[in-house]
Amino acid sequence: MNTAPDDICVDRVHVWRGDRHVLKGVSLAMGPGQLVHVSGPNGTGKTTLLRVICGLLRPEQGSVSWRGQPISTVRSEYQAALAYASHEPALKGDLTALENLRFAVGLKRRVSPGELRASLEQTGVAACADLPARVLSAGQRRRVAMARVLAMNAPLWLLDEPFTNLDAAGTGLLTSLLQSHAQGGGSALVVAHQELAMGRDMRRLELTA
Amino acid sequence: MGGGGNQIVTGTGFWSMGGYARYVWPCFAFAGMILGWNLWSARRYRVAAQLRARRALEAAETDRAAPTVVTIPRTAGGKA
Amino acid sequence: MWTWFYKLASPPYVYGTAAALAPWFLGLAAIAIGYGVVDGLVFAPPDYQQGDAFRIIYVHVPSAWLSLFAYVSMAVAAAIALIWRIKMGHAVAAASAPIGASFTLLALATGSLWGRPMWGTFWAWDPRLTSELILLFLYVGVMSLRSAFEDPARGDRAAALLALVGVVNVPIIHFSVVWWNSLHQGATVAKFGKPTMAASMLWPLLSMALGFMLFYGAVLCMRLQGEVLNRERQAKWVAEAIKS
Amino acid sequence: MSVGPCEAFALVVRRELRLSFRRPDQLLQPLVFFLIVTTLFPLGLSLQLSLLRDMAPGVLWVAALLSSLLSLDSLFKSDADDGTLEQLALCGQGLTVIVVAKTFAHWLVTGLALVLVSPVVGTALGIPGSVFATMMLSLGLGTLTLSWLGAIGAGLTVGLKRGNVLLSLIVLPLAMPLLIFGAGATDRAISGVSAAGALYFLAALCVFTCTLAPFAATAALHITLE
Repeated sequence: MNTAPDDICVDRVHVWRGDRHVLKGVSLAMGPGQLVHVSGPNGTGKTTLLRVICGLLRPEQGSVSWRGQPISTVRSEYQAALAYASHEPALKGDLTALENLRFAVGLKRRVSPGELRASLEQTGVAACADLPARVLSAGQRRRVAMARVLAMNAPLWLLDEPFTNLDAAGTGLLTSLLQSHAQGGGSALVVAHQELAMGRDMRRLELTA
Repeated sequence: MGGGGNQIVTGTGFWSMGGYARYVWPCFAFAGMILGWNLWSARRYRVAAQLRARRALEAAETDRAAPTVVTIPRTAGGKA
Repeated sequence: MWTWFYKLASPPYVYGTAAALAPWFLGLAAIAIGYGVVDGLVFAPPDYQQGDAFRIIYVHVPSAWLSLFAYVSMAVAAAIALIWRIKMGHAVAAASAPIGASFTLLALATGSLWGRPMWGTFWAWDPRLTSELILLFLYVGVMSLRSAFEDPARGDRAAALLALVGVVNVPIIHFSVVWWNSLHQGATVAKFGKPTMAASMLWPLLSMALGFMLFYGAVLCMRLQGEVLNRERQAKWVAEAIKS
Repeated sequence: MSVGPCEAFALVVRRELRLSFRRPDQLLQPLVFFLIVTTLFPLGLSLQLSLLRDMAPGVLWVAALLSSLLSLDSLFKSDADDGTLEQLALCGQGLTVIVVAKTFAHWLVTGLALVLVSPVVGTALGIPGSVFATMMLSLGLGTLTLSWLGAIGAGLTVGLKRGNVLLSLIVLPLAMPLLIFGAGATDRAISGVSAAGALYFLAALCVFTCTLAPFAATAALHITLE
């Protein structure tokens, strides 16, 4: 076995949705500083795989372990170390962008409004920090969700279709954020059905029907 | 067999249930219905399940799906 | 000692045992119920107070006991399924719910038919019958929750949790209904108790109760085979099981 | 410097209250429903206060039960629909703290509001002022217990389309002891008998539910979140 235990080790995971055998024996290992792109046509279980990895969904067979231990035994430590962004931006329409961040990140670590504004600044939506989320455009909402992932300072990012609704500038921004996250020793698992301009330093996991 | 009711002697009195026939016989009839319904619906449920299972097995025969996932070895492009 | 417990977890074993046991349960149930009905209707002496109306007890009390027994066994199966993640527990719970509900209905019907001569009306909010009615609502709640989910595995787990929450509340509900009844009605109305039982009256009651329990076992085994098949459609053992 | 459970509890309660007060009309709807239901009964029965007084505790409690049920549906549904429930589940605090905080905040906004409005409804139904203390105490305990039973029901039905009918079907049978002891307490207080017995039973029921329901509601959410 390699020296440092992997961040994430997915071992032959099987999941059924009613009669459909959605995930048939998926295996994946990911160490610090690595990026993985999970791709494949719609309905092949990309989101299901992500939900299994982040512990929301318990697989019928197979296991997911974090630094050598099954995630069910180290649940709170594991969840503290991950930031999950689902394909909806998951913002409360009635709360402002800043409030959304404060209530989401504040549950994970003590964070000052200044820090939150800085992460909104980083994703280019500092202007709408005090606007209710329902008035923001889909792209702006996606950027606020990105700011939330940034503000969590989590070593492991699990992003579900993070590039949807993003314009060219947004895509470039997210790509650079992913690269600097990887250089900083963090790891990320990105689900996206389209091609990513990430060049060679992103491994690929192809899910077929 | 205990004191033994006196209906056996009068025979016809048996069906009148001491004047309460209107309540006793419907109860036993209803009990019979419930017992019957349980048996009938259990059998029907099992047969339907077997049918569905048979049909699913035939469907499974036709499209022997290949394994869906190709795992890329870790060393491909990843940092050490 | 634990081997039989783990064997219970394997679907083919459960399917096979259920298929084997069902006829035995049914035969024994037929004997017990047959004896109970004949003895109860013909040979047992009439009650000095209620006359022959008391013979309804031979159907009402066993079905009331069975309705509660079926709910508790559903809850136990649900607990086993949730705690040890044994899918067969969900199959047993799913199979026993409709049986219990049907016998709750029987208990309510026979109870109100028995009440008619005694109270002059079909329904007088007797504490036992009211608890039985609420038990019926609990059954309906569990069954409709189970069928409300498209994914049967999730429906099983949700219904299992509700069955556990329900079984914890059954004694509370019964106690509060009795307290409520004594508060408003007082003890003047003849309590809906079993009349003092001579031995010759008691035997048919016990054999009917045993007969109903065995009948529950038989129908449970039959329904269980259907439930197991529904949950194991992809498994390989299903092929031979259906041919036999 | 991770966040402790109490801090997380306070944060989630603040979040829920802020969200509720951002939409005050949704806060008033259950209260108006409570008033409407209680005005139905005198119209349906009679306007003599003497007759109404006998029915008053039952009417008050049934109306309180139904209007609390009305608002239970939104306990988890809005968060589940926009995906924030998953974020809350994954924030490392464990779902139980989140469920306790959300249910407590929900009770503050609905149950407590009912208790504060109940004297108005009580006088309308002929309940003497001297009884208000017992009535409000029993309603307070009752609505808190109901919020917890409702949390289990809401957790089980959050993913379903027509979930709120099923929610009532699940919660009401479990809430019947509540209704018995709650209405019983007010009824005995009106007739001058000491309502201590019923209140003790109600308090016992409340403590029992408040200690066990959080774990059941968390398990329910885990089932439907998967």
